[in-house]
Amino acid sequence: MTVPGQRTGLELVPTAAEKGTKKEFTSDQEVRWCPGCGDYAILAAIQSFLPELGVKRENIVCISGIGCAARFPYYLNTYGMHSIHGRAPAIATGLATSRPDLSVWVIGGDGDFMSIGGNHLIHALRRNVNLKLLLFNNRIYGLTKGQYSPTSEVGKITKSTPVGSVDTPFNPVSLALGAEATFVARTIDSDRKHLTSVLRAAADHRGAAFVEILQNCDIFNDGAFDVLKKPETRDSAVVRLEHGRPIRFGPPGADGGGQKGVRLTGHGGLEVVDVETVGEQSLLVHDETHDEPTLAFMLSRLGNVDDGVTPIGIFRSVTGPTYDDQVNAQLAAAEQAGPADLAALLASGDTWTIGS
Amino acid sequence: MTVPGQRTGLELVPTAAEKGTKKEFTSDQEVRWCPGCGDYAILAAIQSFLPELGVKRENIVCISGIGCAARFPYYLNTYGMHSIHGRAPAIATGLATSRPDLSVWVIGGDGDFMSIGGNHLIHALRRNVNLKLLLFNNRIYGLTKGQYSPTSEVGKITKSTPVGSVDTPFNPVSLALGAEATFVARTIDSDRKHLTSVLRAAADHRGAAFVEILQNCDIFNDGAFDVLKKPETRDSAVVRLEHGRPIRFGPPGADGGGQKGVRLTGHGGLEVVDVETVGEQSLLVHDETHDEPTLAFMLSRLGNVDDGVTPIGIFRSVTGPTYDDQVNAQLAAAEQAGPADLAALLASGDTWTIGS
Amino acid sequence: MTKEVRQRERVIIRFAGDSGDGMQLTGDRFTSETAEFGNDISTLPDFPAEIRAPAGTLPGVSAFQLHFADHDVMTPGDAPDVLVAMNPAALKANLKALPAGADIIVNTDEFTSRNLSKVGYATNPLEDDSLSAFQVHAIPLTSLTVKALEGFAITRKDAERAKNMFALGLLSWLYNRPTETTLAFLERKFAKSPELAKANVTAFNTGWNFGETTEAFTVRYEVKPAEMPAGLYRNITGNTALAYGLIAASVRSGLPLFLGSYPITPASDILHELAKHKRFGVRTFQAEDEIAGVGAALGAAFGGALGVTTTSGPGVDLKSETIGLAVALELPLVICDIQRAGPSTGMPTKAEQSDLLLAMFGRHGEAPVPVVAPRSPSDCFDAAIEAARIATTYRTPVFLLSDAYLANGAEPWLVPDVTSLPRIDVAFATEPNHAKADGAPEFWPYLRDPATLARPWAVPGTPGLEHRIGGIEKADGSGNISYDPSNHDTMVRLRQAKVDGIARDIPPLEVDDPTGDADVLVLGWGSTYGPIGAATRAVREAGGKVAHAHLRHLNPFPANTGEVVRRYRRVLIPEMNLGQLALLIRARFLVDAISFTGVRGMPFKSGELADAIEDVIQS
Amino acid sequence: MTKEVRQRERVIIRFAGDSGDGMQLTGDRFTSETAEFGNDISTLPDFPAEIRAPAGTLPGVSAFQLHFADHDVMTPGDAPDVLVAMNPAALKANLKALPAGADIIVNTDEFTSRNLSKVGYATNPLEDDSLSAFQVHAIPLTSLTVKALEGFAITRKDAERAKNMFALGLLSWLYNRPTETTLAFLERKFAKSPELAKANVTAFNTGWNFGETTEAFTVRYEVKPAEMPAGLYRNITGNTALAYGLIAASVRSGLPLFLGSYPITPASDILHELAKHKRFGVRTFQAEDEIAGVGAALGAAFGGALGVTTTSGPGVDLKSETIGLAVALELPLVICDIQRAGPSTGMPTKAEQSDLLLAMFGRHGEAPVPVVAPRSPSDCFDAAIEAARIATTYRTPVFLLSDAYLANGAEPWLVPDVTSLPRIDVAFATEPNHAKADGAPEFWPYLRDPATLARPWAVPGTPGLEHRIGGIEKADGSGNISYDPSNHDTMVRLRQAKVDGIARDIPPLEVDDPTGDADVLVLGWGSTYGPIGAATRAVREAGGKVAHAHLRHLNPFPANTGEVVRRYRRVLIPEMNLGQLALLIRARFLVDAISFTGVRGMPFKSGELADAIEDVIQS
Ligand SMILES: Cc1ncc(C[n+]2csc(CCOP(=O)(O)OP(=O)(O)O)c2C)c(N)n1
Ligand SMILES: Cc1ncc(C[n+]2csc(CCOP(=O)(O)OP(=O)(O)O)c2C)c(N)n1
Ligand code: SF4
Ligand code: SF4
Ligand SMILES: [Mg+2]
Ligand SMILES: [Mg+2]
Repeated sequence: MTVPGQRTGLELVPTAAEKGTKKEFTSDQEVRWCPGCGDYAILAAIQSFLPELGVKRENIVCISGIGCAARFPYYLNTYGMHSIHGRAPAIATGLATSRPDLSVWVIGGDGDFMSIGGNHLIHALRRNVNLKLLLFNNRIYGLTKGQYSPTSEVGKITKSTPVGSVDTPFNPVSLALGAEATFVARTIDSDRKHLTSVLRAAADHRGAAFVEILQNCDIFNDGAFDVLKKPETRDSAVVRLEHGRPIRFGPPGADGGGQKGVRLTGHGGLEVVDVETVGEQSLLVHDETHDEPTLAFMLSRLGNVDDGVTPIGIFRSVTGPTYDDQVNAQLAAAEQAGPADLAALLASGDTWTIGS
Repeated sequence: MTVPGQRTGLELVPTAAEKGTKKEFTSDQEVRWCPGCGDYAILAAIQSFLPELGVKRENIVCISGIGCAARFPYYLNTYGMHSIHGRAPAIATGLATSRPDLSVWVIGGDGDFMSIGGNHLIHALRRNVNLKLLLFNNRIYGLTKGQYSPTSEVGKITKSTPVGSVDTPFNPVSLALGAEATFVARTIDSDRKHLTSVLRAAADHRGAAFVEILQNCDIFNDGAFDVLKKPETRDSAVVRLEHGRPIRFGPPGADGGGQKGVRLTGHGGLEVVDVETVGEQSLLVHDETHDEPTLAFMLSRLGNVDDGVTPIGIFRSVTGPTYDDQVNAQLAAAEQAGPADLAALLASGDTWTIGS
Repeated sequence: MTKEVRQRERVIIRFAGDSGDGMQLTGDRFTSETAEFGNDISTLPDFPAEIRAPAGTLPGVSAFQLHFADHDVMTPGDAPDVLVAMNPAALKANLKALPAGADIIVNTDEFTSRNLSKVGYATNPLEDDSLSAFQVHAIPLTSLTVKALEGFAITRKDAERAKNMFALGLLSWLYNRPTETTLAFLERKFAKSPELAKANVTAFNTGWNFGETTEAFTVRYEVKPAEMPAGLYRNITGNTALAYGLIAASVRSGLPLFLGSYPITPASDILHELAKHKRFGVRTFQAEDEIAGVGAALGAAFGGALGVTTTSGPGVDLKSETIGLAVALELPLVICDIQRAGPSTGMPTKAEQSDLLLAMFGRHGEAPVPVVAPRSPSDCFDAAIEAARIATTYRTPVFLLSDAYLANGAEPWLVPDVTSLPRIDVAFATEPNHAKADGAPEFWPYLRDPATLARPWAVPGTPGLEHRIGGIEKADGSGNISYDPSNHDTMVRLRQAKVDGIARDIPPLEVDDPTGDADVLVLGWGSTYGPIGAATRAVREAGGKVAHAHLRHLNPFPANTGEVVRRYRRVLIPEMNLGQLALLIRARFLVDAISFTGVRGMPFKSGELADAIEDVIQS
Repeated sequence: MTKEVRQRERVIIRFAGDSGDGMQLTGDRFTSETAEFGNDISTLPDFPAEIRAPAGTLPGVSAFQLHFADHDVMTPGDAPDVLVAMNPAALKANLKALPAGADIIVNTDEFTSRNLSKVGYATNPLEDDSLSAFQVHAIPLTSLTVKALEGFAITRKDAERAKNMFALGLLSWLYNRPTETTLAFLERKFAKSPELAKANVTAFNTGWNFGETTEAFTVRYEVKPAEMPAGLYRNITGNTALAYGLIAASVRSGLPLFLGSYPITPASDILHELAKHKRFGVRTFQAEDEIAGVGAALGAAFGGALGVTTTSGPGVDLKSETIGLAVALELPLVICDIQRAGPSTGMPTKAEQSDLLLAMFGRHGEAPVPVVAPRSPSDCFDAAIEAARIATTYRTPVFLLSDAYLANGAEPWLVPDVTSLPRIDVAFATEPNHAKADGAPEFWPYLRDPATLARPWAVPGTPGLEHRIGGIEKADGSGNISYDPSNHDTMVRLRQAKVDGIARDIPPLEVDDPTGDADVLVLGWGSTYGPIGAATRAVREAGGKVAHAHLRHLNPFPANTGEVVRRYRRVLIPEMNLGQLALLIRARFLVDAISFTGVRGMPFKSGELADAIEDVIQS
């Protein structure tokens, strides 16, 4: 949601004479993901979506950590850095803060962002740095050949957990909301249209935009999101959040909308109800612009892949001051206040002269 | 909240023949905090509270990072480790997982836990390791002589932010809830009774118990919590959460309870209301045992010191499997399954014999 | 037809194909047949860096090299005598490694124009004369296999997959290998689907018979069994041996093993292996990052466990601060660094020895840490036990420096008798060790054992020994915080003296100098042992004289090291780095040691080392 | 009464009191009076480790030492001639530092039995004969001040606080200092409350007059002005000079300064200082930890900023992995390590030189980084500019190794003419630098400048130069990912050659050897410059011959270093560590350099160094 008069995410990024093409945004590097990896779909979507932003290609930077997902920058014909595991959000913070004329995209896997890089992620969100942070969540460590990750379901059998993992996973959306994130969304690798719309909103958002992309790892966690993709299950599993619209899902009912709906309970929770029985008017109307993240947080707890019901879309999108804008405003103010005179600085404080 | 039949936090810790004394729990080290530091009050409270637990003193371990708060272990006559900045939760995880017979307390400041140690904290909470994590939140870096911290209010003027800080602080309670914490509470250094009751509940809780203690730094952030302490303001500022009781605060009304109350709004939020007008029955009744953290999260957003209204008490206390218990259960199961025969292990796989 | 049989002392075979072609398995199988037969062996897999690079591409090539002989083998071999290439990519990727005259067995079915162009072959190398220097055996492996499996109730895909068994059968015939282990293995592997088992066995036999009957092969080779000490053998990789060594150390010390680790290539397999052995009381903690991994291990050590962390270079960087804490706390901790090619992400699957100085100096302040290095895959077992022994005896973190080559390389291992393993005696403190002024007993956590300078290890749960330790400088003895200048000076020197003193407790550096009158010493450490050994052997066979000494302990050095290096006219130090051991030896002993360095992510070829040695001998 | 006036060449005064007694301020004031007067000066504060240890305790003592003379001063001095002790703790904490015959000025008002027992004085040292070796001036400073301020409209507390001004007045009289600066300062400081200003001025004057009139002082001292180059001077600490140097480098290079940092003693003040200078376009980012601090600086560098990170030992440990990335990315980055006593938390407020080998080798893989070190507080300014020059010219991370002693120590600084500062020319890439096979222009991010071997710096926003960089090994030139073995070998050696090549671009090592025929060389680096300089001076005054060379560049060494160290019969290397530079010199040049080490958290005393030098000369 961009508020009139409010700066948008790309406001200070120079616009291109004419929109580029997908081809122009595709680098000459051979793509090295496993055949069938969900990353291909995301790459294709982003390569065609970026030109639409209409900003100069040379002012787009893509920064990643390490992992399969993190190979992403090599395949985009923009400026890019494939850095080290977990540190991309920190590196990007320095770049974005010192270069307001850039559109900075940060990409990482669930190990990169949620495990080793968790602290940098939550601090980037808290500061509301103008970054687009895309989490490719395949719920597994791909590049290191299949250990469980902080988003893997309990009981996961992997090389490092031969009798099953025992720790509760993070819900990335809940964690981001708990970390004061101003823009939080979830989408799916295979849903090109939804993915693109969410990314467009993220690009428009001024500040840190966190997008969890559910991504299939063909080799080590294949089918992790099938329930959201299979025709027979997806309707009752995927809850599409749309701003201003009552939250409905499930197979279409008489009125064409989903048969199931989401409603507030009397004790601070949500419940799934049958729309025909309760009537659409009693359903919760999604509002991504709430100043407080409480409603968004509730929605993040509605369910996840493991129990089927999985909300996707924009949970929260509120405008607030960004770290980089304010830092640069402080600089501008100081520069206003008076000229930067190096000689004067060096000679400041108590001085004395030794005559010759 | 401990559920009957459920293990309590201290279940596997050997009990002492007779309760110790505060004196026995006080080490011979000279306390080195500034005169008037809030840490003294916390220390005194804990030194007298620990003996009440009735477990053997030698089975209590206190682990801290670095900071003024982190000096804590030196002053307790238990086992202790003053480790390095931010890492105490990780170190404690290793100790607690391998030694279920210990009661492990982890202590750190807002820099230690929320800045450099943020990732270890949220992962310890997510895993639900049987640790008691006490955050001494003075909203400043004390030991390094007064820089702002991730819990400092926006606009804070410090040595490192001469024209004011620009980043949104964390709300430690919200962050912990977003990180799947099973026990989350807040209390105040100066309220000995409340502090002690919260710590007792934390000790009883099996799993990770996160307690934010609002602590005054006399030297670099004096008075940060005065609004919660000054007789003229505290009644309308402090919201005491008590399980099963309607949430009321403010100066006592006709019925002796606080004049103000907290109520659910129709759109997933909370509002402060006048109890006489709306009637107590319409108030939100606090329930720390909700399986979902949604209600606790809402309460964490009710307000904070900066806008006066500050909920204290136990936001959430639910029982769930702990990391350490499950790891040890897997070991026990494996040991059941058969003897550990080193010779057999070494000779496993394809072997062949070279005759002599 | 009966074929000529030629004798060979040694043979090097490289199986190469697409990641999907099962070359690693084929290599493993041939290895156990060969082990069964009684040859000595050394093997090395060569995985692609990508998980699954697109099929048929160069990055997708997966290879496995095996060296077997009628005498003891020291390396997987320099150049293959035989290359099995399952597709054009495998041929192209490995051709430059082949010496003239080598045999090449190619699967012609894969040499389609599409596959050829994928790897940039303008023309088919099997048809132009680009392979004229080699003995090419062009065989339609896939179609022959599929044909042989007609009538089996299996999918076409499964039939094609069996082509690696056909190739294995052919090679087994060529070198006259015993086939029982493979047939047994196939029954085990496909126990769930007998049809597949039958099919693969058939493919294997067809391959064998193909060799027997085809004109393509006129000779068979025989490699006599090697003389090896009697006993029970198994093949073992460095990472497995290292994991077993840690378990053995836990058993022998009675300390429960706690591994705090974060996955990283090429160390992850140690975590995977240890995670399987819960019945030994092994706890494996997959941490959120390397800092938490080593932190948790240190916390467990405080509680009386054998604390271990496993990682590779990037992880060591991150663990530095915690290792420094361990130095100050003087608690046992084993840090296993499976070195890979750096700097930064570098080449994660490739080997290097470039973390030695990091292990020595990679912490702020004066923070000495003992360093131990294995010399071969199976030696990782003994090195791990030694690292644990030093750590627990001296209450100190210890570095164990393996590398990607040792980690994935394998060799036959004479399974040791458990009772013969070193026993590690760790006595926890149970009593106060000091008296207050008023005579009351108290516990001083930094009152040292005069012999080892180790401090007492009092674990939580021990009544009366409650104490606090931390990273701030401590008063000698009492362990209380102390900012006293001379106490700090004392403590810094005590910590150094403790580590230096370990030299009294380790065997002297042995020199291998058969003639006893060599005047050139080759000094090595770690995984260069095999290549150096093979090189010195070659030099000696050519009549040259050269001595070889190999350091297991890099810090401290064995007590006689200075005496050894000064004894020779020239000291040559080959390293897979830019001369890190050389720097230490030169600084310590002022000997003008010559560095021979190669930083190519792979072991030295014994040939290049032999040349280097010859040069020094001539110099 | 008129008093005898004695001439002195040099005087060392130490002001000591409770943290609350304002000793730092008193010292600062006396320093500027003395600077104003024209003496040369060196000062060193000694803060307590605790923020505010309980009043009157030993840990609560705060001191400030000042050395001034009629000639150039090299250190804050070994032993004070005068100790001002505001309470028993201050007396007890500093007594052992005093030579026999020293003057002690004590505030008798604080010598209550309670205060005495607090620090374990059984009897009052002013009454027993334990101070008989000194000239004790027992003065009731507090009561005299309070009495003098009767009638002022200020609180009793404020009156008592003014006792430090009384003491300052007394000392100013004793050494005949000009008082204008202090009086002006007091007016400024208390501008808001004139009454307090008057009171403090009165206290100061009363102290002065007290000296004039009391019997307690029979002599005054005079220290003539020193010969110093003409010009404008100011007093400056190492941390301030370092911050100014970074700003100057930013101005001279035209690159905006970006500091990514996390607070840590003793480096925090650089962050605090830089945060003040936003008008210079300086961005200071207080990160969540050290890794984020250096990461953000590297990110900013990718964007074309002068990326800097400031920290101390524990922070360097954590930054290691990111510094290794910077080595692979070949981007400019300045890492300022304000060394403190380690290992681990160690003694955070104390100085040490024990991070040299960490800076050299503290990263996995072969990851060479240039290292630069300042020799005095004001030299931090020039060293910072030099570090930035190397970083930007060679596109490499650079270590700047200061320490706690330089950071907080201060000395007069001849303010440089801005136009005389080195100018740093950084040319960003703007055009493609290579042609594709088809002749189309393209940009190769790793095509090096043949002279410097630096790669082009193309910042985002530059059309046509879009490129990707990363930590995986890159193909020489194109910068594409490459796992080619020999390319890796080439790149490893290229990165090393680039750093080694800097030796061509730095001044030769200068030797200070007045007589030109010394046969002993003292080689130092960093903050030992002052003590070594003072020691060699003492040795020479005693008729000994000794040469002194001091390294600003530790990696690479100046081209003539080997020639220099080989020129002398003996080379002595004093270091505040266990011999880290010595190890590098011995390894590189095979010279049997002798280490003289002290690890006490404080600078060497020139006396102990002089003795050590004498021993070597005799040897
Ligand atoms: C400091 C460090 N630790 C560990 C590794 C090894 N490593 C590389 S990627 C990765 C995790 C990969 O999982 P994820 O981030 O989810 O990305 P994916 O491969 O699944 O896309 C790990 C542990 C590393 N490269 N650097
Ligand atoms: C790795 C590392 N970085 C930085 C420091 C310096 N340091 C010590 S404590 C601290 C923060 C203190 O603040 P907090 O954690 O809130 O504790 P407090 O002193 O306020 O109780 C910092 C930055 C350190 N000791 N180690
Ligand atoms: S391992 Fe999984 S995530 Fe990685 S490239 Fe292959 S399919 Fe994709
Ligand atoms: S600085 Fe603040 S937090 Fe630290 S001891 Fe002093 S008052 Fe307490
Ligand atoms: Mg993943
Ligand atoms: Mg704090």
